[in-house]
Amino acid sequence: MTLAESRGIKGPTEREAEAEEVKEGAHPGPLEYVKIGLILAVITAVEVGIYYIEAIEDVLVPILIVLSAIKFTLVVLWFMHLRFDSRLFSWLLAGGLMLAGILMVIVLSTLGGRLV
Amino acid sequence: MSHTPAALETGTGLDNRKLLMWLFLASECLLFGSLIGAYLLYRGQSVVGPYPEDLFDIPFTSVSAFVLLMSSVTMVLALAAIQRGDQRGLRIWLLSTALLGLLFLSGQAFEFTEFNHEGLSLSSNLFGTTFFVLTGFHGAHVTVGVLILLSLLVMAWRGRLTQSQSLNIELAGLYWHFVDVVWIVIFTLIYLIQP
Amino acid sequence: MVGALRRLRQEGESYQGVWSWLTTVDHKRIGIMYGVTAFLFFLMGGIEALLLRIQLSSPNNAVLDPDQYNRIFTMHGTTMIFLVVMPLSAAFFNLLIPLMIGARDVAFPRLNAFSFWVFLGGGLFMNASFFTGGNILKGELGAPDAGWFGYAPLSLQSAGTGIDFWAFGLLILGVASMASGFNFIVTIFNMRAPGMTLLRMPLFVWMTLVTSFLIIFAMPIITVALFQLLFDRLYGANFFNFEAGGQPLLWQHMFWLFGHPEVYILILPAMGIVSEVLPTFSRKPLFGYPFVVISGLAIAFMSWGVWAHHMYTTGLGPIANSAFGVSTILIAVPTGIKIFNWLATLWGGAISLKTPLFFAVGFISMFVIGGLTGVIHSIVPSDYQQQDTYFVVAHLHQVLLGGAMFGLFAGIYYWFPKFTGRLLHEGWGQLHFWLMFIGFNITFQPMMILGLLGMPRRIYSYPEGAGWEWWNAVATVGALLIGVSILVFMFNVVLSLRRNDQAGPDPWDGRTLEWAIPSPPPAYNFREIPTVRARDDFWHQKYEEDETGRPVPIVGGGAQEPEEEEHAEGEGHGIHMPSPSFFPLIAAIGLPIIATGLIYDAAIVAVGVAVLVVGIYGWALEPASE
Amino acid sequence: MRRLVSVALLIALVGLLIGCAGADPDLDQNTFAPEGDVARMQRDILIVWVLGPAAVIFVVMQALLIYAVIRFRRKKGQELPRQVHGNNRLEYAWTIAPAILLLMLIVPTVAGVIELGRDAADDALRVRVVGQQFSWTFQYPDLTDAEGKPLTVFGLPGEVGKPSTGRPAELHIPVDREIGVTLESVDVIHSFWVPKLAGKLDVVPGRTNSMWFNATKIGSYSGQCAEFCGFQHADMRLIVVAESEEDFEAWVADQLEGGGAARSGAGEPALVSYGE
Ligand code: HEA
Ligand code: HEA
Ligand code: CUA
Ligand SMILES: [Cu+2]
Repeated sequence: MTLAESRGIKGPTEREAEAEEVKEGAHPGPLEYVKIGLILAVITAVEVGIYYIEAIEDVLVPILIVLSAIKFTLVVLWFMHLRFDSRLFSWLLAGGLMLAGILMVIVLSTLGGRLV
Repeated sequence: MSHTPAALETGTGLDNRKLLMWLFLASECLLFGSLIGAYLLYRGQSVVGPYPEDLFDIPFTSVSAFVLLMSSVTMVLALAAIQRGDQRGLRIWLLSTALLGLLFLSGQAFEFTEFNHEGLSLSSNLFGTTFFVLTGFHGAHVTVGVLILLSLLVMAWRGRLTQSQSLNIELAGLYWHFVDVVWIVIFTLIYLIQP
Repeated sequence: MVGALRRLRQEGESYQGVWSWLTTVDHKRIGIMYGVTAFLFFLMGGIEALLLRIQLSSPNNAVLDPDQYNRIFTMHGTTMIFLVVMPLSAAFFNLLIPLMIGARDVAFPRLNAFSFWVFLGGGLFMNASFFTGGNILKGELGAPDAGWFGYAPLSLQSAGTGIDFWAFGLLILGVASMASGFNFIVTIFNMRAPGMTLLRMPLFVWMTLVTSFLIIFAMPIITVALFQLLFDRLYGANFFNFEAGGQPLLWQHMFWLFGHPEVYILILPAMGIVSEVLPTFSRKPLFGYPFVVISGLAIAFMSWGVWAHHMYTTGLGPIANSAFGVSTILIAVPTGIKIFNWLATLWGGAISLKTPLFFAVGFISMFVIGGLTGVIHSIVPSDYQQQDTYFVVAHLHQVLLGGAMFGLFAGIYYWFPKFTGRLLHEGWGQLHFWLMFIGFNITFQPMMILGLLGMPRRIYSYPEGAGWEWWNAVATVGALLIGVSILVFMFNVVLSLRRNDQAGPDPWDGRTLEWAIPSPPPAYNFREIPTVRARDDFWHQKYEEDETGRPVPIVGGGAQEPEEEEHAEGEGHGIHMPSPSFFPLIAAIGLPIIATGLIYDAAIVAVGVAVLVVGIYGWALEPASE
Repeated sequence: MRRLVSVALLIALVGLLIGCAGADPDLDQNTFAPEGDVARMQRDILIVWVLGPAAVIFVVMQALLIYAVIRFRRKKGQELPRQVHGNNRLEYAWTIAPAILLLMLIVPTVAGVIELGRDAADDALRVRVVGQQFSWTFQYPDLTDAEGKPLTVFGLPGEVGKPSTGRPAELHIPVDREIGVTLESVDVIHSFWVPKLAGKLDVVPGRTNSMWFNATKIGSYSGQCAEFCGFQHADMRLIVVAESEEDFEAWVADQLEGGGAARSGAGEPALVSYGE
């Protein structure tokens, strides 16, 4: 009996079998990855493009932040599989991000800095 | 999954290494958060030049941001390849990812030397200090990523990465995408948004 | 080269003795090494403390000059926190977590070995700084001299390499802590025996989990801060250079952002230990288990929102000061819940007055004082008077020595039989407790008064006539008494190991799984992985409750007896255990070499990187059963 | 309960008294013997709001603990106790009761922070304090000589690596008048602290902190740098001399006569760009 079996944890073969199942169902194929890649490229182009448009200078910052947040989310959800993977992983990432973000805002405001 | 009720009842059923990687990435959020925080705190506080607006070359950096972004696509394609058992695809996509990573790094090296010529150094002012340390840490992460990719590539070449070991690629991918995601943030917050 | 090393390793497997310890990946051995090393550092930090106390025993004393004094208190604080309490807690994580959750080892045994070696390397590296100041025999010390929180810009200005050693040392130790943090989270999430649901986990396991999360989120912050400090010192960066517009207070924010969660990293494991000891010795389950768990989570959560209470006097402004004052005040609520539940656990029990219980009760008693002084500190306007006085020194020792160390000693007395197979002598143990308890009180309670009398901390000397002579003398006497108590403890350990008073598997009538197996546990821990049916599962194997809720012994319930063929080391049962490896050791050696190189000479960096790379590649390519 | 508070306080005070019996008035830094409104307020908050209740909680908790250990210790032949797992009502009680108690502490905290954090009164005597390793320099921007130079009392900075010499710098102030100080540092962080007059405030390079205080009794009050600042941190002392209004004015006139700058001790001040 292997260590893993004795713990009642799935061995590599079982895991493979499961991976197979999952792939059938939810995992996106290469085509979908390429599609996401294209979207990312387009958003980047838009970001750089609007950077040069002077007319929207006032709303530039929020737009840029939203756009990069979309890019961030796409990569994390598809390329890092958070969309298909265990919730726990999403919670970990969200926890780290939120903690970092909140602490950053507080420190910056007490020291007289600004976020953007 | 019904055949492992005990595991269901207790363990998360998640792979140990994958959980480790996600914990690591969660803690990396704090690392980059601190670095970015320091940059933002000192933005516009330098008492002498050169200032960001004198130096930043947005078209150039956009290209390298694009390069890194595309490396994420090739990375995920490498994963898809190994999961299909497509060894050739695996090698091609791994190699492209590593090369794109190297391209990004050379872009960064070029940018650093360029800025240096213009008089920006670690000690010249707050901008130099925070900029080089933030992007330097990111660059170091990319470098480690490239090393991992190249090591995996060698293994793949020697036929030592079989379909059942796709987890190795998945883990490297998670790291790689994370580093990419950090650059998405840096690119927007540091390069595109300037007060 | 890697091939040759691998061959050596295979030979190594059959070896006993030193070699087997260097390559071990067994969590119990690693735990023991952690514990012994941390204790040696405790003696080191304790001797430093005694030097401080001797210098302060009378006014205008000149045992130490100011320079030596500054270096020694810096090393004392740093050592006690990073090289004593944290690794002692890590020792207990290592020893106990797999046993308590019914696993054969941690999730990543080699990573675990790596943690230990990195910790050892970092500790030695940090202490090596003592030798960099010239001739140490003439009293020329090179240790860091900016205090354990190294406030910039003093730490930038400090000459010599002491601060560099300090910062790199802490970075290296951070690697060790992070690695074990990740490891134990994965272990606790994934490696629990069947039936060991989250709410059946022993409290110590919970506190380990919480502590590990605090570690992996707090350490990166200090990592960045230390790098910033080093960039400033070594490469002329400007993070804390006020002349270039940098803000020294940024350092304080980052340090305490780490530092406050850190103090709960120090206390939560001890609280976990106490939560195990009290039920066993009062022979009652922990009162209000879910509430104790939740309050631990609440403490961890709130610990992120109070850091600026170390910065009240830096001029943060009324809004920030009020906000942090309020959050700090409120953190007493979850802590109180724990205290009350412990009290209720004792209440109505059948308390056997053994040494572990003494230390656990001593912990509660002293921690209440420490916590109350903490609340006193949290009141912003009056803390303007207490901040940076001996009142703080009193508070921090009440929670760290009276709290964390008392808790850890309770754990040492409680689990010593499990891992050595021998009981510690009761009489000497209780003598140790009383000497330490009394010594503690006459050392540190006077410091509260000294603080109120206006004695600042970190002064190497004070003039005659300030009214501080008497209390300082008392404190010094107390410190010597603590020293004696530690000698008693060491004597007790040696005596008990030689006395050979066999403990048997379950000397205390324990409640958790580790008592179900022989003492010391075999390498594979559990012959068969247990199936867990209840909280305090082992207790329920031994007793049933009758209608009135009184436990009745079950015939035939109880611990496994050790097997005949103990020396078969697990293989005999066909249990596959992770094989030993010294690549973790090699990789760990690389880090201090790199740090030395960064301080002195880039060529050495290359050597260090090479060692690290060999270690990591060897590790990654090694066919192991992880 | 009242009684317990007073007993505990009595014990604490007696202890403090033993400590300062025979304390040299020039060195006395007892925060329980305040001579200024700020220090007095701080002491009162401490005693009334925190030390008192804390003493009660301390006594109650220790008593319960000792009682439990003695009362419930295992007796010979005793059966195992009932396995009580918990009691939700109790849990809520000991969550809510301390929370209420603690929430009350917000009152003195916030009120105190606001009062101490306010700007100094308009008629306050303004003093600029500069910290430096390892001495203090005081400047009175409103007290100028004929040429318009402000009165400045230079401390004598120590030499790094040597023990300090000489008498600490003296800050003269009129009694019963509010003093508004601004704090600046030229090197590392120090902390300005005169325990009998007011709690401390840090002197941080690169930023200017400000605070106010007063002395309500004529006398001299010992103070000391309270943030570790290096080699001679222990010797970075100061003395506040609180005088009657007339004495203070006489002192000022005396100092200004000498051409503008007062010195305590000999030697050149190492402060750069100062006194403008
Ligand atoms: C193990 C470590 C540990 C722990 C657990 C704590 C716990 C607490 N600490 Fe402490 N602290 C330190 C370690 C620790 N501290 C160190 C090392 C420093 C100094 C750093 C340095 O400057 O070198 C420090 C400094 C420090 C300061 C800064 C002082 C200053 O420099 O001005 C403050 C200020 O608020 C503070 C507050 C608290 C509070 C409110 C708690 C609370 O968590 C305590 C809560 C516990 C109780 C209150 C007791 C039990 C509760 C009850 C019995 C319920 C009933 C009680 C009430 C209703 C009040 N601490
Ligand atoms: C867990 C943490 C911890 C522990 C256990 C201790 C333990 C002790 N501490 Fe420590 N202390 C700190 C953490 C700790 N301290 C910190 C964080 C600071 C702040 C530092 C700073 O300001 O930067 C501090 C500061 C500090 C100061 C203030 C210095 C100053 O501000 O000027 C003092 C002064 O009395 C002191 C005293 C003591 C004493 C007497 C002990 C005693 O309890 C020690 C008891 C142990 C022994 C006495 C060892 C016994 C050993 C032997 C007898 C050995 C003989 C045998 C052989 C050689 C084989 N400590
Ligand atoms: Cu200035 Cu201490
Ligand atoms: Cu704190």
